[in-house]
Amino acid sequence: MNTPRATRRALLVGSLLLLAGAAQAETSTQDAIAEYREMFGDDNPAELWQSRGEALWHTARGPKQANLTACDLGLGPGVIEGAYAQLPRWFDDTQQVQDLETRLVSCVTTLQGIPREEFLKVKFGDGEKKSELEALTAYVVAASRGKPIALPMQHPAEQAAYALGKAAFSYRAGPHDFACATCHGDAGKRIRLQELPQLTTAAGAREAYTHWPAYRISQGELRTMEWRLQDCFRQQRLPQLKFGSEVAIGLTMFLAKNAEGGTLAAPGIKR
Amino acid sequence: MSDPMRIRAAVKGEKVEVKILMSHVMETGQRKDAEGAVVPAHYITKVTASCNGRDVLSADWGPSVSKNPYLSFRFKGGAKGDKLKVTWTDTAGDSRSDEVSIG
Amino acid sequence: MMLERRRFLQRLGHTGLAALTIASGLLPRLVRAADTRPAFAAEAIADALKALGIANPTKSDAIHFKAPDIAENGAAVPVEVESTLPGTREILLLVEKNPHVMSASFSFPDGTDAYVATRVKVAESSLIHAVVKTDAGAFYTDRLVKVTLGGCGG
Amino acid sequence: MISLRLPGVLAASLLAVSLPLYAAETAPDAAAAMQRSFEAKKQAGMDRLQQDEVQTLCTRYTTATLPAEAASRIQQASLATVKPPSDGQYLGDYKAGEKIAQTGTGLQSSDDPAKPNGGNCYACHQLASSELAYGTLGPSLQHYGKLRGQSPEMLALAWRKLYNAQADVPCSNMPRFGHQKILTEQQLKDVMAFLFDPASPVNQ
Repeated sequence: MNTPRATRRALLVGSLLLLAGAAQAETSTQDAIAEYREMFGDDNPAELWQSRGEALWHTARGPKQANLTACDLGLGPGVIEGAYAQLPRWFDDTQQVQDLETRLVSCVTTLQGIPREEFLKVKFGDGEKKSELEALTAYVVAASRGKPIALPMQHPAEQAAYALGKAAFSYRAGPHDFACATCHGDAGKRIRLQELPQLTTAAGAREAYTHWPAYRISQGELRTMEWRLQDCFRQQRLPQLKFGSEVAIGLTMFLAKNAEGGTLAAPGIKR
Repeated sequence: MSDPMRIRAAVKGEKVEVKILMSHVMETGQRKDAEGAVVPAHYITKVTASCNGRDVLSADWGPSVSKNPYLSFRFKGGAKGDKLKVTWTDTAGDSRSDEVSIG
Repeated sequence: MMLERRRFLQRLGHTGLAALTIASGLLPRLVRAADTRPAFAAEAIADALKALGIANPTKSDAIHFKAPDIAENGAAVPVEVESTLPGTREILLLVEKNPHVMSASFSFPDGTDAYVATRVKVAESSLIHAVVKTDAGAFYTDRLVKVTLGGCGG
Repeated sequence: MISLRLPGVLAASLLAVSLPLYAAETAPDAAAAMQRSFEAKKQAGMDRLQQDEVQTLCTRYTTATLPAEAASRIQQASLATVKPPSDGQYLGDYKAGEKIAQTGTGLQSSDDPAKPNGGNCYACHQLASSELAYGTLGPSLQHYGKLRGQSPEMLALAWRKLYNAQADVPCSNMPRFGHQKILTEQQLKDVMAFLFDPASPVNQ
């Protein structure tokens, strides 16, 4: 009866021979997918969300009949250029660390008087049911295109959010024992043909984070970071991540900090 | 009220190059929404384009043109400042026209 | 490399990829969209062409047809067609494996190039046909596009 | 179960990280923050956030950094959970096994609890050569049966890997398909057949 160690060594040799053949087929698949992505050029339907967001930003609405040009995203009232590159951050008026989406909700509720539930009734769009949050996010994010990510990270609450994000990133739970790290913890991995950026390194985090929010071809919708995290936890078989919760903002802080220095290129276009 | 199209039309050599993005759900009638209800068919069936009133393209579409459709074509005889008008009509009888001046 | 690529392409055409994208329910054949235009109601290429008064088009390589070998998602497959055949009036796009094969037809008045680029839905790995109507009859070419089930399969 | 007395802080403490540490960084009570940040949705209840010992330890450590003493404890405890097939038959129907490997749904809040769970094997592994859309998180299992044959040791090893991979590799990323009741015994047998049956596409 050969020892398990010997059997394993035999298997290793066997599978290595096969890997050579598989590797060659693999690169032709990845090249073909790169070719497919290339064919979209810069005609990204996300622009339709950007123009809808721009109209919303400048339109007086709500009980207070105000537009959003006084909304302070961290760089002063109405300043959107480069604002996304410095989020999430601490805000004195709300006494919270906020990401872009929760900050937009604060502006809509305080400046326009629109109740939070009403504004978030359609958080994530689905065909005819359009999301104002997604449109406003697309508009603001596009104004940081080409800007380097640079988080203030001065306030203790910002650092605590980073720490929570880092801890949540490797929190294994649920029937499959999944954590974010299970799929995003190593380099060069993929699920099916879907390449997985290693989000714990600067290179991996930059590659991913700088292209979100993004137009998702598979759904024909522009999706934000809050949607991205919520949908990832759904696939991890966990309960639903609450919009604007500590873990949502903490994870976004963790990813943004890891991606620091990367140049924003959002809204991107993704599968 | 539907969202405006994004139309880029620019003179390239002696032709005008047009690139259009339209905001439309292009529902096939075979998809189910998040709650599991079948979403009825609703898609663009006709697209026309004219330059200063002269027809330059017409198209008939089915439900398998992708959501938020993209369309690009080229024509001769257009000049900077001419008006390019694009119109779509869909199965719900909605219609939309947008016009840009050629760059 | 060519032999490997051809075998790779053949094997893909009708095996794992086809079956799994139907399973994903991208375009189930259950519900029929009631399009009254005969060509758009057709479920086979021959019927669609007959409805348009086109009898068996001749294959031609004077039609440049750019389409991806593999589409990461069948919801949007970029396609670009240019006909160098003289007197081209129309270009038609048909996707063989879609529940309704006819995707779109484009007609070009004098002065407009016989060129079009758009994006079409491809339900499962399928041949896409580009048919060209000219004053001297109908011609066509086709491309095989593999649709993969992207994402985490969930 | 593992009789592990964990130090007071249930949450993950911070490991030595390649990224600069921040002075004010404190070890957050991640489990409490997780509770506050999620809400039940359909079949995905809040109970799913409760960590067992394996999840708690494997949140704090990886296979590589897990202290040897904790590793052997996880291994023994996990080995004890492995139930061999009740009728002694390891191999089921490879065609059903292939469907399980191809199906990525099951146990998500968006899934119908009445439908059988998928195994989503292709998400992480290469299996049949004819399937190009395979993942690389796990090792390639191409020609799995052809290479290994069907000795009792081989069948037991593969069954253990499927039932509770922690019995072989503590803090493995492989889900515990049997122990966590993701797949039924019959489904496990069908996946085993997909791996071992000479007629299975995996072995072509």
